Amino acid sequence: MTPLLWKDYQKEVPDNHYFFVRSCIRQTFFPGAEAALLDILRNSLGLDVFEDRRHTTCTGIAYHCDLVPLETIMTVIARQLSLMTEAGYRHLLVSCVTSFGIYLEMLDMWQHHPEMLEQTREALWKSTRRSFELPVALVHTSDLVYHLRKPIADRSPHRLVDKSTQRALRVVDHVGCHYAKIFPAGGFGGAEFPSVLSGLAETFGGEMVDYPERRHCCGFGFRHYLLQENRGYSLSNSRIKFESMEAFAPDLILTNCPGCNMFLDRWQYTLAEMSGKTYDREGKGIPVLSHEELAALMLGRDPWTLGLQMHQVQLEPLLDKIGIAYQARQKYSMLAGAASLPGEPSVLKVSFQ
Amino acid sequence: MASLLSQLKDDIRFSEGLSACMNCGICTAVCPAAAYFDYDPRRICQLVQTGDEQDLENLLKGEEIWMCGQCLSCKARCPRGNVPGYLIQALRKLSQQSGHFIHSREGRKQIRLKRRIGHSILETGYCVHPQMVEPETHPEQGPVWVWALEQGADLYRRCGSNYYGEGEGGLRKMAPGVLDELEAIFEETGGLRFWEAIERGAEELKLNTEP
Amino acid sequence: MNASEYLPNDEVAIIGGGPAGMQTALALSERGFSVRIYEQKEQLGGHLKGWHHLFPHGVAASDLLGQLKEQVLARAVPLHLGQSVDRLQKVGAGWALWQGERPLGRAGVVVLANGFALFDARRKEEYGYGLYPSVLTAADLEAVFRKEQPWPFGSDRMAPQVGFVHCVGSRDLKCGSPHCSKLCCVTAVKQAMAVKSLFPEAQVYCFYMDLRMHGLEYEELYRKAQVDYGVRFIRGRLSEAAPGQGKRLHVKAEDTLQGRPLHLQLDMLVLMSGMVPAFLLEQQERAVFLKEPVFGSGFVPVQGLLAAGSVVQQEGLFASGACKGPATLPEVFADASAVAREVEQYLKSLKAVGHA
Amino acid sequence: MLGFMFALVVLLLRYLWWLRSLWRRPSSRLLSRMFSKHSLLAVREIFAEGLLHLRIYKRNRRLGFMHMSLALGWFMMIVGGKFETWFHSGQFLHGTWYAVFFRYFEPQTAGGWAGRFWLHYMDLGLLLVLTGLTLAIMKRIRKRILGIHSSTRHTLVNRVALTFLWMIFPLRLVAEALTFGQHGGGGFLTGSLGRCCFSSGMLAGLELPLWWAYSLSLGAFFVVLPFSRYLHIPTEMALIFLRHWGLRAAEDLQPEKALQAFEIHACSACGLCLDVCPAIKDHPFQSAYFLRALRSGKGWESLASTCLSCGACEEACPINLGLEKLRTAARGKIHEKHHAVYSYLPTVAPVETSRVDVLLFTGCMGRMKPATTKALKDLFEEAGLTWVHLDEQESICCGRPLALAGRASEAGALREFNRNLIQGQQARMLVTTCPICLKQFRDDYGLELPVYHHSEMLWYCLRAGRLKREKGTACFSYHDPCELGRKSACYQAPRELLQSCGTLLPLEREQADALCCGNSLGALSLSLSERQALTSRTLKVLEVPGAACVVTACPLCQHNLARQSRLPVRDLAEVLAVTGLPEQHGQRTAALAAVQEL
Amino acid sequence: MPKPDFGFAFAPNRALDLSAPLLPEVQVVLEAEPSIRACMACGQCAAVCTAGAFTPLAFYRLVLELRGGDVAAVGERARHCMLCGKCQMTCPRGVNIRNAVLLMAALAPPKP
Repeated sequence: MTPLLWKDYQKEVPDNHYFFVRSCIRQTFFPGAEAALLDILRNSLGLDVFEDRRHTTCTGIAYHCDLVPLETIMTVIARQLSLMTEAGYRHLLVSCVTSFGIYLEMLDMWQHHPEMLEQTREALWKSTRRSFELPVALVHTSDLVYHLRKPIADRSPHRLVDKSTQRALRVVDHVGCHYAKIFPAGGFGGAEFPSVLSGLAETFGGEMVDYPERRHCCGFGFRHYLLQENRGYSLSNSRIKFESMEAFAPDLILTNCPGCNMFLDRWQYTLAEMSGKTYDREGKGIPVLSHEELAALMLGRDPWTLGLQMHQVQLEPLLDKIGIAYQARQKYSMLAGAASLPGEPSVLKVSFQ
Repeated sequence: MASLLSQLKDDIRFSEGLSACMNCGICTAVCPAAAYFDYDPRRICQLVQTGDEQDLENLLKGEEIWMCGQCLSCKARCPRGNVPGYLIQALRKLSQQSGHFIHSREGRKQIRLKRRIGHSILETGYCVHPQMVEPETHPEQGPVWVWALEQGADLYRRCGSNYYGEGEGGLRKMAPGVLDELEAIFEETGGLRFWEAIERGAEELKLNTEP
Repeated sequence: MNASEYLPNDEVAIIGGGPAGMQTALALSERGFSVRIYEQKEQLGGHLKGWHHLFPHGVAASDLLGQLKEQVLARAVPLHLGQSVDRLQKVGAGWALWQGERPLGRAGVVVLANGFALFDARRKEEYGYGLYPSVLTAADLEAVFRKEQPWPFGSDRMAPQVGFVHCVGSRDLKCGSPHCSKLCCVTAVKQAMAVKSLFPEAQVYCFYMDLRMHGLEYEELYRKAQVDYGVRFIRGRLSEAAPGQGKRLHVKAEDTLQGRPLHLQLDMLVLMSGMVPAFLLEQQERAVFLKEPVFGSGFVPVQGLLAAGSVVQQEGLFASGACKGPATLPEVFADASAVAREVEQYLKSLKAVGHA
Repeated sequence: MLGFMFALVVLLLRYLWWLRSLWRRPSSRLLSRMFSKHSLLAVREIFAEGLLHLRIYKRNRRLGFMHMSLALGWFMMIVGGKFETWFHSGQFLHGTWYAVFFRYFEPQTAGGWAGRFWLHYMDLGLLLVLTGLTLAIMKRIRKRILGIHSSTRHTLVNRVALTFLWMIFPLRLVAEALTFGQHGGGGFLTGSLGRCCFSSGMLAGLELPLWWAYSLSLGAFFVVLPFSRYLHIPTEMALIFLRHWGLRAAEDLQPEKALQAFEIHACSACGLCLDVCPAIKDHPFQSAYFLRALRSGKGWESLASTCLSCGACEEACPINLGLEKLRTAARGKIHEKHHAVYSYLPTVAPVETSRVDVLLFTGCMGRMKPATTKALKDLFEEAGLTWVHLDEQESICCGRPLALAGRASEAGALREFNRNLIQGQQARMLVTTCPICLKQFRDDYGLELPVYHHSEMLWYCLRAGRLKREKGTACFSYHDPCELGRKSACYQAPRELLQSCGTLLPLEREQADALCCGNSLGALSLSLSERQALTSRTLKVLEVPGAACVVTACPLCQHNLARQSRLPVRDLAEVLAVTGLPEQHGQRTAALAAVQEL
Repeated sequence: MPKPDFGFAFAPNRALDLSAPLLPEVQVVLEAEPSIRACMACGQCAAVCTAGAFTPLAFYRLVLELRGGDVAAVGERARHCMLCGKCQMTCPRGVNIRNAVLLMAALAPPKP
């Protein structure tokens, strides 16, 4: 056996039959992303992805705020698994990176401390009369999208290339800390050079740019973001990343974690307002996309159904580069008809007419 | 009353988090909290490693343990397989259980967090949901968020979300019985008892602040 | 004494033509035994071939190697170059040597002297060895000193920033090498000084956890590096290297003595790759396999404290030098003669049995 | 002639410049002393030192004689010349040239026996100078002849001055001899020389040029004098006066002002400070060079901060220059930007205690020598003394180290702290085991109770019979700590103590001549290796045959010597606590008796 | 839209930047007392420090901070030294600590 090199580590990902669990943050800030993912998996690729309406939060955010004891979160996780078992699935598909980390951690603890698994089974039974099997595969949605990148790319009319100049778009990735830093074997490429996003971007013809603070945390910090007066922590750490990537003039920031996706978008606005600085050349900010959003765009889904208008850093410049057609009027119009327009930040440019 | 150290040792995250630290500082080097606060995870490992009760108590009463942002970058790098991030979890739990948390500014904030995030779990089944993110307290969410909340269901439904509605999908209203199950789990596994400990701390604070 | 006293199959096969192998061969042939050396490479020398100069006195490695070779040639020790033994078969009291299915020869005694391997620095991914051209290993740097490799930074850089990382693949459970390689500290200091004297304007940093200057004059070398060469020693393990501006690297560590994180732009990062086992010794009833080492596999085990080189469980199998664990050249040479003495004892005892 | 005038003017100007401050506010004390016996005392000192150079003579006969013969001889000639011209011409006032050229103008001077007396007197003077000169030249060629190991190396201007000075007198000799050779007459030296060598007429033409050469070199010498070390000749005299008039050197460095200026320029670079300096072989920071650097204003910094401040040069200086003070002043100047802050010190209120005999203060260094402290306490017990150990818990520095670094002004808070420790304590005396503290307590604390070094105090106990010791077989060599010996003039007490219980071996250099241990707090930038070199040199002196152990009385010296010494190095107290105890002796005799019986 | 009051602010990275060249005044100190380079931060100086019993003064830390360029802080702290010289007596590397401290103290802003 040759010593393990994470760099070329490939994760086993089943091709079909998934039990899907949602992400609090993703569905709050990017509702279109999860919807688009399911649509792609089910309708474009014809996969069987099941969702049980009774599944809840994994309580991971509260757990990392140290508001939920280990035993409690373990049992909540167990409950989710019992729903999976009940529905007859053994492949768990997780939308949230924090949840993904939590699931990995619980499975790992149960593996190393079987007595805890027993306690959990018991606790779950006592409290809900439920029982559960362990999943055979634990897959993050970005894993699946990466795994299916070829079929997706084959179906995609678009590529990550500047349509006018044929220049490959420069992509920087930010992989959520809990995706592979906790359990390198849980993600593609391990902790140091996870390939889950870079591989995706390259498949779509983008050029990956390595930047000094690539592995630095976006700065969520759980309690620190959730407490307004502590948000400086979150902001400052994202700032470290922006300053580090600025020199490489990226066209796009690609993420797989809902939290990171939101922060890297919103903090650009906040920093612009606070310091008057943006990290692109035109003062429009660097567009941020998650893996589902990217896949959906490449497949030609409508940006506004995808909910890209809910980003604070506007996507039009990127869409124009790629050459994705969109109807500006549709952007802010609702099912009910035309709606009011969002306010304009004082620094960050958001309207380009 | 068992010693703080022995209580720590009861927490599996302690034994998982700290076997023997060789003080190499790799954790601090990557730590985003160390980049922002005057904070040094290595130092905390050292302190706990010495196992001095007084030091431990000061630690539990102090601000330091609340600086960690739980990104767990430290886990990936430690050459000894330690996880300062886990150690912090164990310390924070003990600090809240033992009531020491009310002695630190950061510690006291746990009360606010518990009432906000904690309660949201049992009331909605979500840690966070759109209506929790009020623009007043979240100016960083920007004008787009104000707009999104104004649109509410219209916008979310357009993006395929079930915005607080019955049935399937994102942000759906939890099915009947689900929240009871969650509560039962919290009851059974000590989640609620833990919250009571936090509230006891809040009580104590009130007493202390009364003239 | 002369060899004729001994059994006919008393020839000693030495596996490995590095310093340990050569010195053991010399010690034995001086004692009148017929020895032969099996070396997998095409020339003798082992790792010493690649070295430029040696601590603590800066002796040219080539000189030392030259002397060793001369003596080996002078004693006309038969050399089997380009032959790597991967299996030893017990035949009577002696051994048959195999490379795959090809028999290489027989011997009464086999001495393993096939040394150590340098830790594969790519496994410390966060340092980006093999990914960023300006990340070198200590061995690479020696090659640069020997002008077999160019400097990783442009000739326009008169004042390069250079970092040395100690304990790469040593004292690292995650890499399956919990041991201290004990040479890296002084090697780093030696190389730091060499870089400084080639580029007096350079800024040179050593990132260490403990400086284990165990040998005579090593500590003095450390002091010289600080005072006379202005090398800066920072107590803290490097956490990661990432591409910085231009060809430079961006590295992070903590100055643990100040309790503050720090970062730094470097033109060259040198990883002090530790010494790890070169092979895994798999022992069976009447056979021994020399296999590729696996994650966490150890060095060759010897019997107790009194034995210098008798391999556990194996009659007539000895180990000499760094295949038993990290060792400096002087230690290897001393060990060689100790092992030679033990081999002699063993062969005497065989003879005694034979006569009875 | 011109040269002389020039020199006079320059001198006046320089002196006035140095004394400028005094004109602004002339202290009444100065004036009152000016017209009193002090001036006479000054004159006497000038005679003793300026002419006869008695102090040098005491230290080194040959060197003393050299200086004396030069100075005295020349003085004789100047005075004599004056009187001679007066005697012959009948009038007192002449141009200075007249006295100088007198012989040339009036070769034949009658005047009977008196005339001849002057002739011979002048020759005697000349002879004296010439012998001195010969010695001086020999000194330049072979120092040893004058019993010294090192002589000062001179700068260019000084060499020039030297050459002129050396030329003056031989020229005069030859010139005079020639004159007498031509015209007859002359004294025992010049006359006879003239008759035997220079009588031939051919040489007549040389007469005038020689006289000119003589006068020119004389003039030239005077011209360079104010810029050469020979400035010391007049300056020394001025200095002596000023000192006697009660002028004191300033605390801070001002090399062009008041007494400091005179001190700096009064150094004749006689070189006595060189031989006594423990570092002479490695460092040029001896006072002669230090002062020269101050005069030139270049390079004095390093000399000041490498010097050990062992005080040997000050001890040896024939004109008692305040060298230590100058050095600390110089260090203070280097580090004038350094300001200490001790606001963090806890404020200790004076504590009233029951009356004790001794307040013991062991100081910072004392903390590192617990054995000394313990031994001393045992001795207190033995002597039946009660004591309080002031700094048993935490000790605060006495302030002397700051003073040695020239920052005495910064030590106020430290002194205050220690004063509070001491005040209110009812005790008969303050005893310290550290000579550094001793000096500070004595000089700068103004305590109402007496301060002793433990050696002094133990000696009193011995004399008072409170400690009894019997001479044993132990042999010691004793190292005089600079701060205790030269700085506090305490040589006898330790010796008496050691003699009382054993034998004290004589050393090549001890007491005032003792070498520094090399660890002095005075030196700021002396490197470890240089210190160690000094230490081993000191140990060479101390490790005499027969010595069982090296004894000293300073924790700093002990610490430093012990690290390098072959022999054990102990503090006095340690030795005394275990050596020569009467009962030991009793046991010994008993044992001997027992042996006899068998 | 007007800039909102966010109720928090960003801070620069606390990490030391070793790439920054040594400050001239730091270089002056290092050249005036070269033995400072020999410090190996063993802590002996702090262990014996007289002032250390009352205030967090540790010479080896001063050296580290000096290199870090935190001159004002170094100067302020150096002023707490009593110059007693115990550290210098015990320093295994023979650093001229007293001289170094005098030089460091001079880095502090002049006292009003």
